[in-house]
Amino acid sequence: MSSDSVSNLMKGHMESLAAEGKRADGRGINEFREVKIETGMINTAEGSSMVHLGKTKVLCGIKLLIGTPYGDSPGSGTMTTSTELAPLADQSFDPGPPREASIELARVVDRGIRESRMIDFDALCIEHGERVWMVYIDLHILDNGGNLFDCCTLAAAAALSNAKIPNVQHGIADEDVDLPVTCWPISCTFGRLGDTVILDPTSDEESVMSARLTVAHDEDGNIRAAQKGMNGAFTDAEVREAVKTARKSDNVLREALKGI
Amino acid sequence: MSSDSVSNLMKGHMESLAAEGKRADGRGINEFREVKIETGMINTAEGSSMVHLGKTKVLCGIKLLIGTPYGDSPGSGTMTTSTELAPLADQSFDPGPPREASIELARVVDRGIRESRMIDFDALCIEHGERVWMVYIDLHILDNGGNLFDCCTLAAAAALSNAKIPNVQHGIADEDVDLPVTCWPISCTFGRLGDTVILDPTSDEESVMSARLTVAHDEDGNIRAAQKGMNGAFTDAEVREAVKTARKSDNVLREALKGI
Amino acid sequence: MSSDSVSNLMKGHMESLAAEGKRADGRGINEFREVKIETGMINTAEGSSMVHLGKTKVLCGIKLLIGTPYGDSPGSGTMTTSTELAPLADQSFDPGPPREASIELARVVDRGIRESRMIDFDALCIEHGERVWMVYIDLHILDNGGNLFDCCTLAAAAALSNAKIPNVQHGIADEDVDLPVTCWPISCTFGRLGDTVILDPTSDEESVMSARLTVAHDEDGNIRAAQKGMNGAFTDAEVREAVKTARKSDNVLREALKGI
Amino acid sequence: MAGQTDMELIKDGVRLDGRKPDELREVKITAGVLDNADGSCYLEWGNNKIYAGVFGPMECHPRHKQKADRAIVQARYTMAPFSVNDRKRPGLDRRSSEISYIVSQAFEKVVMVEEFPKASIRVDMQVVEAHAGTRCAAMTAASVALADAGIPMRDMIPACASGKVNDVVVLDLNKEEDNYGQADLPLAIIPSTGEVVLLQLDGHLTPDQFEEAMDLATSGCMDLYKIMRDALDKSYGGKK
Amino acid sequence: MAGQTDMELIKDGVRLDGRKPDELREVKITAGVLDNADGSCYLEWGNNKIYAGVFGPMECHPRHKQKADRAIVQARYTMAPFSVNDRKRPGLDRRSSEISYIVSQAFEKVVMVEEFPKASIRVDMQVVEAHAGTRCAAMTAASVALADAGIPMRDMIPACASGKVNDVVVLDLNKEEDNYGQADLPLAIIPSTGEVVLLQLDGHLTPDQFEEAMDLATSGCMDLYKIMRDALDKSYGGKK
Amino acid sequence: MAGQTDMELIKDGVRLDGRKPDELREVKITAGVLDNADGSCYLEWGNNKIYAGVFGPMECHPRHKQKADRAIVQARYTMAPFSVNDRKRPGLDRRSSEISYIVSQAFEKVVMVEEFPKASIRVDMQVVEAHAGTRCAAMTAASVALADAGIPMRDMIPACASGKVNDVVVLDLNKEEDNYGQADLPLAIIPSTGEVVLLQLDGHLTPDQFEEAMDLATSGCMDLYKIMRDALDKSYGGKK
Repeated sequence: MSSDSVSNLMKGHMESLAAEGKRADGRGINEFREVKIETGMINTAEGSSMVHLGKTKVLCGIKLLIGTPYGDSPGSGTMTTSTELAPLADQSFDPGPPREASIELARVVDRGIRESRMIDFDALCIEHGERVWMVYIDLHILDNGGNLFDCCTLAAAAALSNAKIPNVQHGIADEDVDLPVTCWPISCTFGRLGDTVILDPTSDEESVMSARLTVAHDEDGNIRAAQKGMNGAFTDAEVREAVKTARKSDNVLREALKGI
Repeated sequence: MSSDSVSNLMKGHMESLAAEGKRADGRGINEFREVKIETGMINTAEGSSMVHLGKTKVLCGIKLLIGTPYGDSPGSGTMTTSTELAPLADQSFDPGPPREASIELARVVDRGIRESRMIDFDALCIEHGERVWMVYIDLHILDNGGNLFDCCTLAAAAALSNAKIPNVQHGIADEDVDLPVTCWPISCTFGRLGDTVILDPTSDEESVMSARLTVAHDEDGNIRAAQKGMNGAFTDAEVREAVKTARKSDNVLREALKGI
Repeated sequence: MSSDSVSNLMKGHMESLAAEGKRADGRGINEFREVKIETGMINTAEGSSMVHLGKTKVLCGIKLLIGTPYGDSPGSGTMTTSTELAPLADQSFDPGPPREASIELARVVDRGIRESRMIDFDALCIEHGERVWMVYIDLHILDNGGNLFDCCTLAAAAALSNAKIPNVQHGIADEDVDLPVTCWPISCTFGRLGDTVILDPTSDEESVMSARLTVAHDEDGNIRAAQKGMNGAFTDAEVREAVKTARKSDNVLREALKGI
Repeated sequence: MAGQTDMELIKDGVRLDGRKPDELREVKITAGVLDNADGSCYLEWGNNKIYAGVFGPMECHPRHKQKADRAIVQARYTMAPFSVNDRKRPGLDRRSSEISYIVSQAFEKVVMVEEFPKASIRVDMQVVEAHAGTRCAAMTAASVALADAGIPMRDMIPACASGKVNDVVVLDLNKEEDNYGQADLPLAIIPSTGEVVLLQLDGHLTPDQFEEAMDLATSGCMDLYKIMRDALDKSYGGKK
Repeated sequence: MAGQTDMELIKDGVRLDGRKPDELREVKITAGVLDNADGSCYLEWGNNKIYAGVFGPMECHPRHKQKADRAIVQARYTMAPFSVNDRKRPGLDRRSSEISYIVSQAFEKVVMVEEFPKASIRVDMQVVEAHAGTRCAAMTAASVALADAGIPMRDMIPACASGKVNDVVVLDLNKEEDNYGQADLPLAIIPSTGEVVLLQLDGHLTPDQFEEAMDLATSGCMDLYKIMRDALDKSYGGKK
Repeated sequence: MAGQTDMELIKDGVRLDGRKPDELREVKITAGVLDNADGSCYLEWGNNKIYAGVFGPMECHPRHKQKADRAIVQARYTMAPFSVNDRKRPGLDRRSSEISYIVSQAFEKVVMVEEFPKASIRVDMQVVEAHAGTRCAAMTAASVALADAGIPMRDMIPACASGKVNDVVVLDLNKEEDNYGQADLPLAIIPSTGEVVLLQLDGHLTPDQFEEAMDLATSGCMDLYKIMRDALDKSYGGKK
């Protein structure tokens, strides 16, 4: 039987399950997999975290370097996000230049942090127009079990919450202080399986779903970011419903983040 | 019938026509297609032009930025020319890194402007050794109907003639002034069809011609640049004759340029 | 007969010869090919050499430029080594980005010079933290007859010994002086042909040998660098024996270097 | 999306450029402006200026991207170096790559890709002047170019953003609103079914504001859809 | 390998980190830590932290690298940007390329490549925290991951460096010793035959010191080999 | 081509390096200097120093460049980093790419490409010391290397520039003349037919000066042609 036929069989099976509100791993359609967050394991990083979301594992390291600000924002620090889809994480990952899917992932995670103004960039100014802290968020995906969007966003939040500004090492101040964080955007990603919308898809579910919707809220229930992906569609009603579901469902991730 | 055979038939037909002094579009062998020049359509550019040469359409934008001069010419502005063969301009254009033909085009247009000293680079110095104007000439090819060399050179000349130095915006002086232009090099490109040399080849003619010769003169009839291309040859007499023809034939382009 | 079979025949023949202590070109197993060193042929370089090792020919040029030191060594000059496997040197050399084998070659030559501290980098400081001499060692391989490692190392040593610091041209001092060299590391490369270890393999021998070992000593008989390559192995005893052999065999190269 | 500005972007229900909150900038669309492309479009949307061109269905390169049972859409969004105040370096940056990718996927939903196995449909969008909202403008131009090329489609895709400035939900952000506003929500829909094929959001919206922004962007898409059809009618009329 | 330092790196036979000259840093190895990889390993060696993952045997890409009569090993060594004090730019630099290349070749000696014509065995080594000796640590982790993946091998390859500090030959340089020491000699051997599959050397060693350094590195490899086998036993035990 | 200099480059009909206006710099050509290449040449032209090597006809890579009915010529012109006073970055820059491209095309006119369908003839030109006029010198060296390789050709292609300094038309510009002169016209011809296969021009020439420059460059090419044939005769002689 060709791999296409296998894939079609799996697709049919998963869609039927979803239509009955069930999933292959026993979860409900709006339920997250088990989440586990550890922090501070990388001594060479200013902040670090390892997040397990089901079988997905992402290691995040934060580096804080001193640099010059951009000309159009002389009083603000800068931020760079990159995602490394390590070849050991997935058989299909090619080593080499980032592909479009990887660029989309990095940009969605980056925007979720940047545009929500999670980091107080103005507090990262050392000397106006001259020296600012540059925040590098490097996401190292070690095991791709699906839903990299939410796992990466969570890992970045956890590592940022763990990060210290290395004032002492650079002779800026007498003590290292926490990186200034203003809000906690948490993303929830949905997939469309047939006519059902499910939360937190596994990699098996991702391989047969037709559309993806990622929605991030802050701790006050305001929406901070969204991204629809893949070549299927959602109805207007599905989009609005997913946003409401996200507002309720992100609690489990939010609690895990508070627990660290 | 294979596309090679079609191409051979077309080649034979066009060569026969040319031998009789005729062309597929009814022009004489030393006649330019209709030329149309518009300027100033791009508000984000310091200068801009759109040139139609038959079906060929090229949009040129000039940007003027402040930078540091090269060490070996501390009192001169700089210039960079790039050509973008937009994928929408030609089915055969691959998106991706510039190919050799595109590099040749950009370099011939660049040299035609640079080596003729069309722009008075010394007048682009703001502060000796410290700050100069950097001129960026970006040629956007929107429709490739043949003879990109002449259309691009003309578009660059038109956009340069339309460009203003943005003194006010950068606090350099109280008013914006015209970019200083010293001469008007205009190029004429010839193709060899069988044993006949024709002016301003269309893309159909380019696909069957064996050699290309581009010659640029200034308004005083002095030759400023030349480039022979493709894997055919010209006789010595053909080269000298083409240069003379160019001197006469560039008037139609020169008039169009003056008319803007 | 397939090229694999030819190659297998050649392999068998060469291994049998080697087992008897003989080689296709009549040399003994621990004998270098004829070496010839010329220097100073490139006037645009601060130092230059051409080394012939059998049929292998390498041209090396040294450029000395003024630049800023690295932040972690403000009082030291810098060094960059690059190898160019010119397409004319070998039918199998692809033009294009450096392949892994070429990177290994450049890095082994570079380390042999850098880590042995052959060049006195501290003497290349012009102004502490501000200006230092940057040494560029460019190795141009013109003919690949095998054993590029030793030929490149020797060419670099010869060109460095020939190099003058261009003080006068840059207004640093009243006269140009020799580049300060502290020791003379010379490398000897061995190949494993069947169960025999041979010195200075030709390109034919390289194509059938299973492992490579490069060992560099200084003039006092101290080992300065080593690199094992290829997907075969050496016994511990072979490694130790090769190191001893290298110490004796590098004399012929050392004499050639002194003779320039 | 600075989100924290004192700048007054809307006053007494009137925006800096004179528009009401639910008003689009002026949109002018001309189909069939290029000779070589199988279909093309020139679009002005406020001061945005965009060319779109379509080739195909044609053989898909590189081969390993071919799909055995359908065509793929290879959309490419680029900005000319002179399209912004600071010169943009030529070539595909990460932002352009992401837009190209999500636009390609949105079009695969409406183009009848199953009719052309192994083929590619190439859609090129060239932004030659940019003043906020170029991804929506480029998608809109691309839809018209696809229709002009006669590529079989279920529908065209109008694309339009809503957003928030000074706590007011507004349609179609201009450049100042994009720079100093509080949220931006680009949306592309299939008018005949109401399905959402592209949705992005940055900034800050309360639950109610999100509902309002969705309503507004959807209604903007429907207005735009009429302008797109008029442009095609005019083009077909002109060709007769 | 500054080679000319006044820094006292060893005093009365005790090194800065309290080790004796012939002592390894602590090595902790866990096999089977990743789900997707066919085999995997997490290794801590002093403060070095490394993940290794193996896929294969699988079809070899790109095709022109295929060998008609055997598999190839495609090893890839990379350092995470946050693995060092100054942030490292992501991607394969020249140092990583060289290490990847020589490690690939070393494994082709022990993996039964002749059993899998045209195939590729992919070995990925991710250094997530680096404190000297990462190439040996990465190779060691890769051996365990290959065994965990059930790839047929003649043997595993322990890899360990010896070196010289303050004129004393020592085993397994730490970061200070690597920065200010006089020589570094990474070695990888096949324990069952004693064959050398990887050997590099930078610095300055007298003939006698070279012999001593070879002895020390070899003995370090044998100590390491035991830790590797214990980790695999524990992993197999755990799986039962 | 500064074109506006007060520098006296020619005085009483004598140039800075002592040459008359119509005089070539000294040219020394040696064929067959490399072992691996099928044909090779070392050329000194004034202080210019160039190696050329030829391989082929051989299978054409990459495949999509193959021509069904003829061979292609893949010429590659590069300058060594140490060939100029300021170090040149290694690799193909835009200038080298253009020269490689037009030189490839020029040789396709004279090599009997129709005899070798689908094949490639690789021509590599390495400039190891540069003092103006290197593209002509490299082409000349390549012609000799092609002949040395026994590649069937209609003729060799001598290449030589004329130019203008202090309003005087001169042959074969040296470095100062190239930097401070008024025009440069590199020309390559087929001696047996007089056809022009390469022509470039930068600078400023009146109509009469252009005619004179063409005459002078052509005559320079013919002088050079004799030197090329002598070098080959000597090489064949030496091989006997």
